[in-house]
Amino acid sequence: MPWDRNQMAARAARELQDGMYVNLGIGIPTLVSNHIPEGMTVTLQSENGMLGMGPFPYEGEEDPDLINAGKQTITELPHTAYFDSAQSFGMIRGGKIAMAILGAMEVAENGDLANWMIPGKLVKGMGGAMDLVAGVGRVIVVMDHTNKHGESKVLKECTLPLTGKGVVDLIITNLGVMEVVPGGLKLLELADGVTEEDFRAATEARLV
Amino acid sequence: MPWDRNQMAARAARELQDGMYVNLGIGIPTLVSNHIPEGMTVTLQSENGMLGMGPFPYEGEEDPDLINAGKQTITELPHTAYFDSAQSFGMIRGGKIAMAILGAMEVAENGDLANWMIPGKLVKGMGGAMDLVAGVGRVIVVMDHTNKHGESKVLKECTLPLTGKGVVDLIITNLGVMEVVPGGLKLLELADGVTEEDFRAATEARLV
Amino acid sequence: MKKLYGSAAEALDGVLFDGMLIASGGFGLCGIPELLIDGIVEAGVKDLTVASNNAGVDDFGLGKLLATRQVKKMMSSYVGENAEFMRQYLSGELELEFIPQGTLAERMRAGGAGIPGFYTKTGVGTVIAEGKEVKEFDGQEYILERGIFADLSIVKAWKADETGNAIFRKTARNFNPPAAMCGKVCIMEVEEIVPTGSLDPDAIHLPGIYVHRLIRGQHEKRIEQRTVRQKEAV
Amino acid sequence: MKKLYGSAAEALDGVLFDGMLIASGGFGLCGIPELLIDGIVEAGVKDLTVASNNAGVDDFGLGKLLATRQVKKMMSSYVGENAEFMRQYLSGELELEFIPQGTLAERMRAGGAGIPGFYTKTGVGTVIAEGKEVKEFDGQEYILERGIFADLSIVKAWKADETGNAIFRKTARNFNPPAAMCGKVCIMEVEEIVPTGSLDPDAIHLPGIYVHRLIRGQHEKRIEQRTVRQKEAV
Repeated sequence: MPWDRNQMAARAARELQDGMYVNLGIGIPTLVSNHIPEGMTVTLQSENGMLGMGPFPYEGEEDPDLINAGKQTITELPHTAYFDSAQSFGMIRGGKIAMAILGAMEVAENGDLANWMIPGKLVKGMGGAMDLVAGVGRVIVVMDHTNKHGESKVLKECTLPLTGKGVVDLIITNLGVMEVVPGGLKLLELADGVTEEDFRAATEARLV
Repeated sequence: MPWDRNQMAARAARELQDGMYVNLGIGIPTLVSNHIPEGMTVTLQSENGMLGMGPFPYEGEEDPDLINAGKQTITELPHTAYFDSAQSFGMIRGGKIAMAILGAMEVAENGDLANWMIPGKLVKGMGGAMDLVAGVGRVIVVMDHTNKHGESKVLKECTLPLTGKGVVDLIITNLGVMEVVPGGLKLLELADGVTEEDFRAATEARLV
Repeated sequence: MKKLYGSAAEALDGVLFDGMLIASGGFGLCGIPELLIDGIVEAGVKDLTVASNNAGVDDFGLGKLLATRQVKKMMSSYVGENAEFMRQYLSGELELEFIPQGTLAERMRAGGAGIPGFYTKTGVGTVIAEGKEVKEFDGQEYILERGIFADLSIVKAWKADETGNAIFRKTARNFNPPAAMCGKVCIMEVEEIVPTGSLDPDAIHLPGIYVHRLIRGQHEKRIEQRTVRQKEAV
Repeated sequence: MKKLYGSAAEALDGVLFDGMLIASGGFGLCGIPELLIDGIVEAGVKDLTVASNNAGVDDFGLGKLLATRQVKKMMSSYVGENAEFMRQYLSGELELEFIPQGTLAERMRAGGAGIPGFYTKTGVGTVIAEGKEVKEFDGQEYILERGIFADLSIVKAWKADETGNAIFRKTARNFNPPAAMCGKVCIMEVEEIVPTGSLDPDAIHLPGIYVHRLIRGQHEKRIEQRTVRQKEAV
């Protein structure tokens, strides 16, 4: 049985290491914070200008001056630090953020990533996604392996406009885990009950 | 009689305006702060990372963490703000400092300035001088009109390595005041008792 | 020299002109210069280019300036929380330059720091790189991005003294310092004016040198996405 | 992950190698990483390139590393408060790259912000521009300067919490934040470690993300130019 959203998030959380500074995208990546192992310190960045992002506030404790990159109300932690957006993206571009965990529309076997724009559809903008994938130490994509038509989202080449070229390091889907290596993708792990045959059938990219 | 150091500083102080942010160089320019008119607010920058530089401390009140760009102990004022050196030179390069008043070895009629290096002699470095002359709104040079051999320091062309090209706006010497204009220098003012003939004789640069 | 003005209208007097480039602080609806936006709506100046990470919502923030059709072009990283914006954009009435969020922040900071151009790997190999100079450093490709030099900056801080030394609160800081730095003129609105000397000089986020005019006023501080968690049972 | 180490020697263990590039905070003798400099002297690593605004005095600060001949090259804006420095420089034993002070600070900041190059008008038409790319923006000439990417940053702050969030004191801040940002590894020495949570998150000058290792110790904080005024008669 393929992994559900929580299982994918849990698998992504296994990539975390103690002391890491991490940026989590919207959607499944946000769930990763629920799976940080006990005793491990992972500091979450919110790219609008904060390190040490805490959970959502309790009702009545929302602060309009304290939001995350998805514009949701959040809270601070004892080790929180605030800074401006130029500084925030300075640390992203400068490689100080060890890892970003992001959603995607398409990933290609060379690490190309598309997750911001579908031509002909409403385009809202890339926000900080291009900066993140270009700058952080390691980019992990978490997404469904196929789209709603059953077509592979793990491709030989992206068909959508790119967010970044050759930027993805690890792909976690509902079917398994792949590493971007020279020449293609290396299958590292299958979701429980998914056969390699199933996996290959759902994957357009070259598996090496 | 030519102006003395204090008269030159007083003349330079007449260029100040209320609300200005100003950077004063070492030597005569430092004396300008003694001539800020009563009731006028002028904020002094120290380019190591401070706006609102106060006077020297009283004996026993020196703070090793509070020095000016000349490495002298100083004090803070009620409107003082501290920042790092990248920010400090950001405001210099970005033209936020309205005026710099600096010493010079040579100035040329096209506004070229030399004040950091004599080939063959001990070179200590340009410090922040090149940033200041390139960045601030207006550069005022205060210096003796001639060197100790009686040779003009107000030249057709600088002979020493430049600090900045075409950067000087106003020159105040012990003999008078010149503005850098297209084609040469415009004599604005003579020191008390200095004749235009004396002035011209001491000036190599073209006066227009 | 007095920086403190009595109202947004007074502070904006003499600095607005048609076709100008305005840099605005704020992220979403957080830390936006609410009062100055209202003042610009009232002043009616038009054909504006506005550099701001977002474009507000229909009835709040920069959305108000869009509703009155005063904006010709937006320079933003993320828009579309705003139906009128999308209508104008899709109908071709509004120009839009998408800029990656970090590139936008850095372009403002660069303009403020006298840097006309810098190289970044953000956007290499994407549509963002189209028409931009590419340069190799140590075997890697980077694109040239330009500093933003705005005619006017409008920003919002939490507290300032009368000389304009300002502090921001939590994530409301966001684009406000870089936006403030890149304007020929910068007008700041704050929630509170404190006596000069009462701010810790080590804790000032934006020195007053960047701030030319200052107003104090009431802020709605609307929340865009109110998200809460449940109290655990004791 | 613990960032706090027991001594400079422990904190420097495993990060030093011959020929490395070290960025150091400090201006004159103000805000310099005294303890880490002593630690590097003790470690004996050599052929160092050191990016630092100044080079200390004969028996204090980076002067100590010059006395032991561990430095191959300095990247500085102002030197020569140091007889041994000038002796080595004039005899050709020590290389020296003069960098305008603001360009040095910005080059460090750029390296820390992932910017490999930026344009500045500082130094245009001077020896500083020799060999550098010149580019025109809006009719004005600028030169290309490179980001500094150091192998190690050594910096000094006033207080930090155990996660490395740090604050500086007065003008001792100077080059410390940009130097901290541009190193692959950054080691910071502080006068005081405070409990995490006791620093105001709005008042942190350098977030802990930039700080990999941390030590606390006694600082001499020598004054280079003691200058005082006389008390006016009452």
